[in-house]
Amino acid sequence: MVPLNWYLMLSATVFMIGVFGFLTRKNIIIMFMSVELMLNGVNISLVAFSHYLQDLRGQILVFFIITVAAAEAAIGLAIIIALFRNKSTAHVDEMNEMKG
Amino acid sequence: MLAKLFFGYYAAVIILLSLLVVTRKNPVRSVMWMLLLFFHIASLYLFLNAEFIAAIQVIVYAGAILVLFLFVVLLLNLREELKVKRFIGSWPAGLFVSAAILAIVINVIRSFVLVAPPGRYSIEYIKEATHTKALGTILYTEYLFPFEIASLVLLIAIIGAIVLAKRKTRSH
Amino acid sequence: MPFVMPDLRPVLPEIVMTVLALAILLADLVIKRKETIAFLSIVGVALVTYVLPGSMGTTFNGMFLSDGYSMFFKLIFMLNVILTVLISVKYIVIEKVNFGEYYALILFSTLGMMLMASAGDLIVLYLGLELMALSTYILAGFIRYDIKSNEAAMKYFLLGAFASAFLLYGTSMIYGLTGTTDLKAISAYIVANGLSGNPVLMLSMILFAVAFSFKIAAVPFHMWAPDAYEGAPTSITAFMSVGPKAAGFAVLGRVFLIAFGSVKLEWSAVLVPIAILTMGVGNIVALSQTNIKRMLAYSSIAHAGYILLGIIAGTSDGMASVLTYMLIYAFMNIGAFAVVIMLRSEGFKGDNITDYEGLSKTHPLAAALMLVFMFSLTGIPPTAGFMGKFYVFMSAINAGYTWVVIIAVMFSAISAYFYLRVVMYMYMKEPKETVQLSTSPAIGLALAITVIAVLFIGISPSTVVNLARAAVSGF
Amino acid sequence: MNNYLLIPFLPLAAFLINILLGRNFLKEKAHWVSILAVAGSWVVAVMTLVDTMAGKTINQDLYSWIVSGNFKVSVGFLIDQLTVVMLIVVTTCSTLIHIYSVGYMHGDKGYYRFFAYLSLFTFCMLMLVMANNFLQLYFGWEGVGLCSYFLIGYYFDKKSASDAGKKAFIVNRFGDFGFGIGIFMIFLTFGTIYYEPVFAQAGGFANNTVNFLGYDVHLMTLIALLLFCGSVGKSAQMPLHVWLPDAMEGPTPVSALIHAATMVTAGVFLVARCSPIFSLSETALMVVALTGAITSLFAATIGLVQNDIKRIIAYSTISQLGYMFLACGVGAYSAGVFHLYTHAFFKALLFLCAGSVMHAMAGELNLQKMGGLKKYMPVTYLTMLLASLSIAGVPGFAGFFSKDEILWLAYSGPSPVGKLVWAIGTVVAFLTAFYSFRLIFLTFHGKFRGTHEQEHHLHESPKVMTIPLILLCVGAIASGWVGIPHLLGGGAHFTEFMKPVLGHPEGHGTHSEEWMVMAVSVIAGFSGIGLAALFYLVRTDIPVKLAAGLSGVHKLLFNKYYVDEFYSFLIVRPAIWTAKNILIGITDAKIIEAIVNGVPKAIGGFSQVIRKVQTGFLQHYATIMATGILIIIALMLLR
Repeated sequence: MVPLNWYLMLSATVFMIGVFGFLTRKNIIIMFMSVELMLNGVNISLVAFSHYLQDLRGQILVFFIITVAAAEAAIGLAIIIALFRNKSTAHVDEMNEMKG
Repeated sequence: MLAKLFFGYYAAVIILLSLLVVTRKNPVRSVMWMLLLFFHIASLYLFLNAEFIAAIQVIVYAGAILVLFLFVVLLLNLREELKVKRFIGSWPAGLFVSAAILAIVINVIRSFVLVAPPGRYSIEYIKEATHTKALGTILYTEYLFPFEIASLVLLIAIIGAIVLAKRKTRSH
Repeated sequence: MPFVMPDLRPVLPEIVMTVLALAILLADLVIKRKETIAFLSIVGVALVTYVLPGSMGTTFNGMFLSDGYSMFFKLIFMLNVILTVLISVKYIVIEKVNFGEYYALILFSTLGMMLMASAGDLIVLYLGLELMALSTYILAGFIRYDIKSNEAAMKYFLLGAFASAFLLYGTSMIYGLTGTTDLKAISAYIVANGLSGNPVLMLSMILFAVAFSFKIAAVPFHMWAPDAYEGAPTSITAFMSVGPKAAGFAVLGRVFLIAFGSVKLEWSAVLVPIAILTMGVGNIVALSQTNIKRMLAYSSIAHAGYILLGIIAGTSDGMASVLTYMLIYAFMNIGAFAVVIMLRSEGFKGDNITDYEGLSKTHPLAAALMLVFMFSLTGIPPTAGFMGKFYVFMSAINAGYTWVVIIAVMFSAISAYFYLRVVMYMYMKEPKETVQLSTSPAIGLALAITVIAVLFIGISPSTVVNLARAAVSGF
Repeated sequence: MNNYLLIPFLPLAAFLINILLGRNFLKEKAHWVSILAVAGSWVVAVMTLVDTMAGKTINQDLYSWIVSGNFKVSVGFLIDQLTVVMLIVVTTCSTLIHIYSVGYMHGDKGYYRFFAYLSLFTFCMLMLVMANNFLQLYFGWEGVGLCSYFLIGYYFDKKSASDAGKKAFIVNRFGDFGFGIGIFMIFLTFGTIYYEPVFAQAGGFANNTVNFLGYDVHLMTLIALLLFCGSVGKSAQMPLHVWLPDAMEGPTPVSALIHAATMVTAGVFLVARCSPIFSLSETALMVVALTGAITSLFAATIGLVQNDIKRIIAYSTISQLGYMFLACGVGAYSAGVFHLYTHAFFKALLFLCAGSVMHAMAGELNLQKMGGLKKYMPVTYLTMLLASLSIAGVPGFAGFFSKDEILWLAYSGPSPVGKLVWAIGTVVAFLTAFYSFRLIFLTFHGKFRGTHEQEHHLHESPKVMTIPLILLCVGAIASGWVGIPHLLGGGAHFTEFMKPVLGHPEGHGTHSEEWMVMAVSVIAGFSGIGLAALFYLVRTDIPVKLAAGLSGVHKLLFNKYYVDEFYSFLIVRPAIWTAKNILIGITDAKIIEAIVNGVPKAIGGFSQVIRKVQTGFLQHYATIMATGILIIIALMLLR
């Protein structure tokens, strides 16, 4: 039996790789993918907890997270398209109309 | 032991693929690596007796969300994309912060011990009732309410995508 | 497991709200005059408010709690919707985004807030939060031909998604630790098993604090706020600065006082520095702003800092003061934004502070209203803003946080400079160019409601305070 | 009880109506609203007086504003003998001055605004005297100050007027600062800010001390002196008296109402109201008595040589206020309040007469350019003469009775400085008579010394102005008759009436001593009048020679002991220098602008630095968020 902690550490690692991607990448789409990575990290830990706790609540939450992630993707990408139309770039460092 | 070996393989590949996703210059490649990553994660879910979750991981994540990503990525000018730097100037700060948080979090969860008593959905129970049925039953009874909210979230997504991305303006 | 029909009475307001929002979506297809839709949504919201008092109770296995606490917050949300719709009617025509979806999204977002306020379970909380947030992201980017609006939506969206990932991580940790997502069960479990020093619990608590701090725009998780507030349509800025913030406080209060009630010492150690930083950064950076929407964004950050003191106090008096403050803040802030919106006219942005020069000469009534709202935001008696601060500070002092209150008062003194600068521009400078006001009966009504409320609560706070105290009594 | 509510709220309603509708609708008819309101207040006040004389006093909270734990702020009324006297004084003077203003302010462009402010002032003053707690008192106190500021600067396009308004405002801040701390000390000591429990408990703290900067200070002395700070500012006592003469820049009815009859007496009212606290501290009382005595002497000497008709009366006001404090300081609170009450009538009358003269002289204020006006304006002359007789303490007039009571109680009372202040008071009585009649003689007698044009213009004021004069004149003569001492066969009703609130001070002296004191003050008064007559009617060359012979003294007096210059040297100029050289941006003349612009510049630099963090760059935002998380996690989990 694989210890629960292994799963948790894997989950934390995936999550933090997502954080790293979010903090460092220029391309908005990749940033967004990093967020998905973070969510996947959370999902891993939730499914693992769910399994070890013998409780389905965690998996229910994962189900909802995936649903929300789909909705988020639709909206996020729509925002990116709207932005792309006005300013043909997907680089965040070129988007600082507002600051200070 | 075998389980640990399998876990070791999946963990290594998942981490590797995650790193590839966030470090590739070409977004199309990132998406592709991500696809592979999702399949691996789905397999990991199978290990954890979560067949249904594994299925929707593949269907929704890989089948729907990533395709959506791919569409948007293809809108970009890839040639241009390959010329610019992939990271922002202050990427070491990002690396440091995420690594530091990771170190602390791992330090915390390394000693995590499960204290909560086990629930009634034991592996045997799920095996007997099948995972999808067990999950579906509580989803439509106990978790009916969040399920309804989730439907609204999806509705919002449709409205949002239309409002933000449709081309013609229809002002009065 | 046999299916038992859950008691739907407590969720009646939410059901009515959902039906209303869907009806608005459909009505949008047949009704060409969008003012009618605005009117319909106000009537609908009035209906929701009407069914609100009868909805006391708990349902869906404790996932949904309709108590005095949630009801008071829902009252604030209803008020927020009504006032936002009133100030939007003319404005979205000027911005050329006069679509029916606008109102539907406002209603959906409010539905999300209502679910948050009533959430007794972390899953419901998360879904409500996402429902609210996703609708708000769309609304922030609603002027899709405007680059600033796009940018606001993008920043708000990405950072919001980032923050909610942390919320989920916290949720997963607390779930793994306690095996449940029910707030009361979590609390009971922590107490029963003596987990209060557990590092995983701490980690989870910190991640919740971070995610909620993001929603209420507390420093250092506030960075999205100034940009999102500046770029979003002004009416939505007004909406965002009250609704999601109030909802954030609702869940902050509920989660921290119920689920994490036993580790109050630890979370107050996290929240006190956040509160101080929030007040400091909000008030100090607001000083050097030239755009009034941005200034109000920083002001909104600062106010979140004051309100946090009520949560930190952790007493029922503190919670009552949070409710009071939030209600007062809804009135005074939307009132101020209503004046800001009036200055926007065809071909004139009107969001620069210098646009207010000499307003008292050209539009004395608008200037006088702005004066009242600025005084109230500063916290000068006898306006409502003073009362809000008074009760929050008092509850913090009673809970032993006198030194934090001293700092808060100091920062609040600094805030006078940027609020009164607007007043000074209006009353002591000569008008440079004639500013056209885009008035309408709707915005007039919104201004009348807000100014009367600000003055009334300032002179007679006991009604509101007693209501808030009654609301938290069963908390 | 509900009737009493009308007293302050009628003027408030009038203020609101005028400020909202005055500009566009009421215009020239704005006065009706205010006059009817204040007259209504007067009627209710008289009814209240009748009730109170029947022994009915009220102490009741009307409306709780803030209740938080044991801290409570409310609007409540305490109506007792002291309040009622103040109510009568305020509403009577206010009503008559409102009516007078109709004529005086006729045709002014801010007509409605003037009446709105007058009503607001009346409201605040009434709230002040009717309060049953210190915070409401403070509210009224600041309210009247604010109205005074508005009304002094009423002619705001005139620089001297707006400067005077500002000066009054700033000088009063010094006093109010102490007053505010005093109220805070009361809250700390007694745990409440309500008069009744505070005064009831005060005796229990009579021997308490607090450690202040390493010294043990008698607690009640400290509180009393802090409260007295407020009085000193508001009632223009030394050394904060400098604002009152300048306040004469305001319209004359304002001077009469605010700066003579009502607002400036709030300080005396405060001391009388807090008599249970003051009585516990001999030191505080001595300070009050000496401040009063010195101020009255000091102001009277300045009054001797001034030429500005309104300023003379202003100094006379300061001097008479000093008299009232002198009375309070020797424990004769009721005598002080009695003088407050009689003074209100004759001083308001003097100001209104001066206003009438100015009206005839087209705004001329200089005595040296007047003369012989009595044949042109007989009503004004007669009423002003009677008022002057009253202030000079001629027997039978109101001023005689109140002044005599003060002097007798000072002489015979238990105060250690009683004899001294009595002597000063007597000298002041002489000086008062002298300068009052100097003013009468120079204005109304002799030959006209102004320009031909002015002479042509001379006329009696319209009825709407003279009738208030006549009514006030009745007060100036008869108001003292309620307090005729036993010695003269009277009943001393006033003191009896005030006994429940202010106690009954007993002079310890024989009848012959009492006769002596009275005779001395009468002689002082008459010799003052006589000397003035000699100087300014018979031998008009004497004052000129005297001024030349004693040029040093004359110059000193004429320049008001150089107090303004002293302050200018000591405070104002260093302050301005600091502002100019150190705090760039506060040099701007407008206070608010200076505050609004100046301080942000100090914090502004800091603000600009923090602002840079908000780069507009998404990843920076995220990195800051993540860093925040890291710091919190590290601090909480790495222990």
